[in-house]
Amino acid sequence: MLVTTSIEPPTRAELLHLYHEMLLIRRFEEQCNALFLQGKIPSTLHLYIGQEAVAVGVCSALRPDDFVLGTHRPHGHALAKGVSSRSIMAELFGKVTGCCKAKGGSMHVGDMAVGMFPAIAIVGANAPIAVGSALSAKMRGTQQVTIAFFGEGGSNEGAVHEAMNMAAIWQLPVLFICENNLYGASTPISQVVAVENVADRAAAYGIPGVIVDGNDVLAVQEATRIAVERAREGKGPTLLECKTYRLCGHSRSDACNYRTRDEEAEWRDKDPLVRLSRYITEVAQLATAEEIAQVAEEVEAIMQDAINFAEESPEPQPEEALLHVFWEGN
Amino acid sequence: MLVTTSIEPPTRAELLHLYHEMLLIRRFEEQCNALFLQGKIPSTLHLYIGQEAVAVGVCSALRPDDFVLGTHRPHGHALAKGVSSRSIMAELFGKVTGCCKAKGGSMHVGDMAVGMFPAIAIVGANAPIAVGSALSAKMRGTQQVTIAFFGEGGSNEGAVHEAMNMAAIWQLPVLFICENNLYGASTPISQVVAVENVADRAAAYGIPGVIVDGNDVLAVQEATRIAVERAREGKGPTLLECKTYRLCGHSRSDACNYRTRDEEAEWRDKDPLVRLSRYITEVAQLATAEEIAQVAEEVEAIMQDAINFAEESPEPQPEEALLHVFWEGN
Amino acid sequence: MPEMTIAEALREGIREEMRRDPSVFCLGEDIGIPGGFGGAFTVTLGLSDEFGHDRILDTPISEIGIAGVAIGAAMTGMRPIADVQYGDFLFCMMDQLANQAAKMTYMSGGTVKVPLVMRAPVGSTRRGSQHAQSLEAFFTHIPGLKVLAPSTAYDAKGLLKSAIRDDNPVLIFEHKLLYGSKGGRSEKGALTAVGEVPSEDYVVPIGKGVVRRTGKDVTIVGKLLTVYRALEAAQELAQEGIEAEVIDPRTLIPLDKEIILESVRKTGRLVVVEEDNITHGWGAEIAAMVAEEAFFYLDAPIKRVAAPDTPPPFAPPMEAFYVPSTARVVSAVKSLF
Amino acid sequence: MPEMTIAEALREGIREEMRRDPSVFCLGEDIGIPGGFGGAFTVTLGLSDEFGHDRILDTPISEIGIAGVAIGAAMTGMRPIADVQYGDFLFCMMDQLANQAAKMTYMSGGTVKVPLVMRAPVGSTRRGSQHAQSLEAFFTHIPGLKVLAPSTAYDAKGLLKSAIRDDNPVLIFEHKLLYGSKGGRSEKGALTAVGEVPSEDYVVPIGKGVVRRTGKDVTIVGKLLTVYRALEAAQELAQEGIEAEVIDPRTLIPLDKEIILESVRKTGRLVVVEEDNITHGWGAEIAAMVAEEAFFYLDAPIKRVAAPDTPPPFAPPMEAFYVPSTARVVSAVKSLF
Ligand SMILES: Cc1ncc(C[n+]2csc(CCOP(=O)(O)OP(=O)(O)O)c2C)c(N)n1
Ligand SMILES: Cc1ncc(C[n+]2csc(CCOP(=O)(O)OP(=O)(O)O)c2C)c(N)n1
Ligand SMILES: [Mg+2]
Ligand SMILES: [Mg+2]
Repeated sequence: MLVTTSIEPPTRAELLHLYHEMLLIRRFEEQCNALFLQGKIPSTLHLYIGQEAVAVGVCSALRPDDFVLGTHRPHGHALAKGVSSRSIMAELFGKVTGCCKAKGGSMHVGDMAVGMFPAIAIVGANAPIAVGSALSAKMRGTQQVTIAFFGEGGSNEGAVHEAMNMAAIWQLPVLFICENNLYGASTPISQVVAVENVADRAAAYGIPGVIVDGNDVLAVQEATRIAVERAREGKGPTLLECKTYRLCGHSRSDACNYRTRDEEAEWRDKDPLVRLSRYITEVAQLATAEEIAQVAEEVEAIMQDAINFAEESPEPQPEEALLHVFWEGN
Repeated sequence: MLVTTSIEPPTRAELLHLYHEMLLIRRFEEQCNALFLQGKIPSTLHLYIGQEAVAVGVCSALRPDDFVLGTHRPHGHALAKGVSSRSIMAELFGKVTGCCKAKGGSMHVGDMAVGMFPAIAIVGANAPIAVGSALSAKMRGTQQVTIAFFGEGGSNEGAVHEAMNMAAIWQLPVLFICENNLYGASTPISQVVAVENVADRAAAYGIPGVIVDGNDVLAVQEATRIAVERAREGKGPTLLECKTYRLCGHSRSDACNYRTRDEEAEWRDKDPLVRLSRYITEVAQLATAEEIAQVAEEVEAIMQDAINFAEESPEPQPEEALLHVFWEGN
Repeated sequence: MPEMTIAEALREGIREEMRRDPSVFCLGEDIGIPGGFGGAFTVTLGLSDEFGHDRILDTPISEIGIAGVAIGAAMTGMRPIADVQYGDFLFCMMDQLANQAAKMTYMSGGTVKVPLVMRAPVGSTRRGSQHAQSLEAFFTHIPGLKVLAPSTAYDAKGLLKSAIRDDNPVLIFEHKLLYGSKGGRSEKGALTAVGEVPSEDYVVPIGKGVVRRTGKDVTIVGKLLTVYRALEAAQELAQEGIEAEVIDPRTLIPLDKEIILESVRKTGRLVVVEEDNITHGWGAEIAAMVAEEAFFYLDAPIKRVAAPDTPPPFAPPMEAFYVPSTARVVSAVKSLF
Repeated sequence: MPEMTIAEALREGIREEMRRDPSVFCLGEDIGIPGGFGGAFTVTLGLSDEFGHDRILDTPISEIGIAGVAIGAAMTGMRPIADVQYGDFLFCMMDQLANQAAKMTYMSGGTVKVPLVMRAPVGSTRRGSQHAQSLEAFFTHIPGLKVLAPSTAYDAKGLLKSAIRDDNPVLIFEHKLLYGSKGGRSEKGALTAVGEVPSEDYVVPIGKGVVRRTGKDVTIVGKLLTVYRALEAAQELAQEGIEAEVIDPRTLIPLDKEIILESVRKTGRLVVVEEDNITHGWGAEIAAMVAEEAFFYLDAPIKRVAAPDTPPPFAPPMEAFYVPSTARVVSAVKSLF
């Protein structure tokens, strides 16, 4: 099943909002890279550049009280779900104002107050936890939907298999979003998955397996909406594969010599941000290039604020390491 | 793909051999039950009664140097692969002459000299090990095939998913034989698998998923032969689902109150031994009832010998517990 | 007060907490199927009659999934009690327990809680190496987990209730030979740890050990089955004039260090008894802690009585050699005088 | 003799053994992809050029599978060297290591062997809780495994070669801050453990510790990175007139007990230093062993310097607090005088 953009066209406000969200992620990640090189971010980093349409497409189809579980590459997931850019940036800087009080770092950003679980850096391990969250929503009767993001590489983990099976037999409100960016670190999908699409694996669980252009935010949003509706109606999980590409290294200082410059150029032409801005200005003609530039300025202001906030926030005291091993109350 | 019995009819000798093998397993398991009740077998027991056509059908299609990995219910696998009934019985009795020198017990019987790995009682854990064995055969260029048995319940383990995927991408000579006996302990398959057939899961790996009547030894043998041939030709793994039923409790003293007497009766009518003997005497008319009874006598003699051997063998010295933590040579 | 086995006491504890709090539920393999086993050792037998199959939730054979589901449910308002049929299978879900459940509160800077309970049977019972291990030491070494080891029916119910109400991941280790399960699930060599268990609501606080026998000459620390071995040894020793104090920590993490230290300060001698392999076992920490914190009170080397460094063997003579006996405790104590 | 980093020494060790024995091969995630990383810390970089992709085998992200495949191959005539990108992921394959690899020879009554090597990086390096743990203690408690922890380039190559030739499952823990990996994989805060490494064939025997510094006043036992912390501490202490003996066991299982006991019999004082969480850590066994076997030689309590009982925190100030510093070793030693 291939989903294309819905007939009902999105409004100008919606479109500009999506663009805003995606650009925020892009700029956040670009700044992270620069700040890392300046030595201000002590952490390792897995950036989300190129995949913005997935997180934003998915999260824009959710209710605020729905849940998201991210991966080792979670900044995009967290920003799209509404975690403040200040608190993420502060976390990366290792400051106490960080969303995890500087205990987590890049790979564990999250904020349960906005439905974003602390991200999980063990590939695939978030999937069964997402199923538990969905089970809980069903038991509590809240109709909340839970999202588990994972990569095509992660789809080979046993944890993901167990999770999809359990979600299927109990018809739980959970969406498995596979971000197929063609590589797991240096490893191309063709070497580690024998089927054409990760979505084909849905057949093992009797759940819908949907493929979508992961660089088309409207397509991702639409596919997610359909799956979310199913889930809220108690019809169970969906495996949604978003075909995309990481327009950056796997982690800091990866020269990407395991892939060709041609392939990268091809995908740069499909840059989800460029595509959306073209769609807005040229196809839908709902905003001008100047208005798009206006969004960029807003984003820049948010970014600068986040960086300032992070810079000015205090570092934790060393002994704070001893806190929060166990729950200490709100 | 449903496999039915091949056109080429088996010979009288072949048929009597299959019957002999199956009856040996049946009688072995019945005796185990009795000996357990008499207090002679100290171990827990998972018996193979009702599933004999699977182990015998599969193993009769193998070369002696092929490998088999069994489960927590391994007596049938071991006997069919050629582990001596003496050494298995002695193992169950906890005697030093046992195939594992009384260190393993019922759930770990095996004998690498005849290609039977020590059985593995962690559900699903044998599958990746079987893949390693197949990889090794490919590397060593031996054309040996490896068999991993597991139940429909075990198919929900992450280990099995990882194993099938790895076997598929590397096109390894391994067969995943799912013995679908409808229950995992007390749990019916309908509650834990959302697809109709476990074989449907082959679609997730791009490998053949074959379904066969697991109570028809000739059908199992034929399906195995096809898969083995593929494997030896370097065309990769097959997932073969054998539909069968356990005509006994899950483990010692299980009253099977989670299933109906009607269902049991239905399956008793499909008893693989009765079916094979009827086929031999009535359909193929290659042997008489007397000749079948003759096989039974032979089997009885083997059984008696195995029991005598086990009874008369010495128990290990307590301190032998300290041996063989590490490899001590042949 | 009614008398109960540990299996019954656990069952009643679950029942009372499930009645009290709708967010409590059980999940695991074969725990609630009608006509089934009620878990590997009958603890949940019959509970699905009262609570239905949504709250006594039978799962696929998917240990990673069971643990992960418990974590996700716990983080979003539920209080799952997960069941693993044999402790040995905890290794299959080790990542979920060690990397996820135990670290989630910490990694989030204390902003999320994971109130889950995981119950696991341990002990060697003629089933061979993969159904016999004592795994406590693996989990007492994971910061973020609480670890309980009740040896009586009273403690089993009271600690389980504390665990369910606790806002952290709690592992409860239960010994197969102490359950007192009946019928098909009764175990050869089992002790009947039947005891009085109040019908009214009570809890046993997490983190408090108990002196099972007082004595002035030597301190013996045991847990689960080895508490009973220690008590038997103490009786024998008394006949030879050695009065042993027997301590049952009940909670392994957090440990009631003071109850052990106080005893050692009095007796000057320590023997730790456990069923697990000796090297890098649970007893090592007890010994190391005392060797640091009560060193100047010690009159003799610290002895550990434990299984040798082998996997659990199957055959009864070897298994009996593997599992620490009362006689071995007695002789370890005597070697200190 | 050429000078090498530990990463280089390990690479040369693998290369020589793969040349010598066609049954040796490597498997793991991202170990051989052209243009890739050569493993998370460059150890296998370039090896696929010489040995091809069948013998430097890139796997899916499937840790259970990696371990299982290594076991199955090892049991049928091959000698796999498996790679895990971060030690923390060993928890994902714990069942295969603890229940299968470690027990297979035993459960089979000594009839099968499992000659596999598993390499795992440990240590806290600003990556947060799930990429930082020191997991040695989990594996030193599993009978049937051998466990190595080389801290120099010479030992890394020599022990790796011994491990590959050993007929048992061997885990090698490598410290991220000692690799000396260059370029994109260089680590903040790394020590450069460059050392002379013979080009000719040699092995370092499994089970033999080494005295890194002799001294008469106190014994300090460290491993991996903490060997260097201990040596730094010894230098500081020497200025105050305390001569510390520093012991690097190199092999954790089987342990060279005698080298430790001999030292303690001489010095009468013991401090154990490790990067892992203190409670039920590796150091507990060293302390317990000495408290039993050299009790009457001890003049002071046994001290352990280790991480506190928390998951590894991310932010540098907290991480620096977590990882034992030289200063903490110095003050632990001084507290014994
Ligand atoms: C269990 C586990 N194994 C390995 C890793 C190391 N690792 C981190 S990211 C990564 C690649 C993940 O690939 P994919 O799932 O496709 O996600 P992507 O990085 O492409 O977003 C690997 C191997 C890990 N974090 N966890
Ligand atoms: C990892 C693991 N989980 C649970 C068990 C307990 N157990 C033993 S057999 C069994 C049922 C297995 O069902 P299935 O795979 O269908 O095989 P069958 O028993 O029907 O032959 C269970 C749950 C186990 N041995 N290992
Ligand atoms: Mg990817
Ligand atoms: Mg079954």
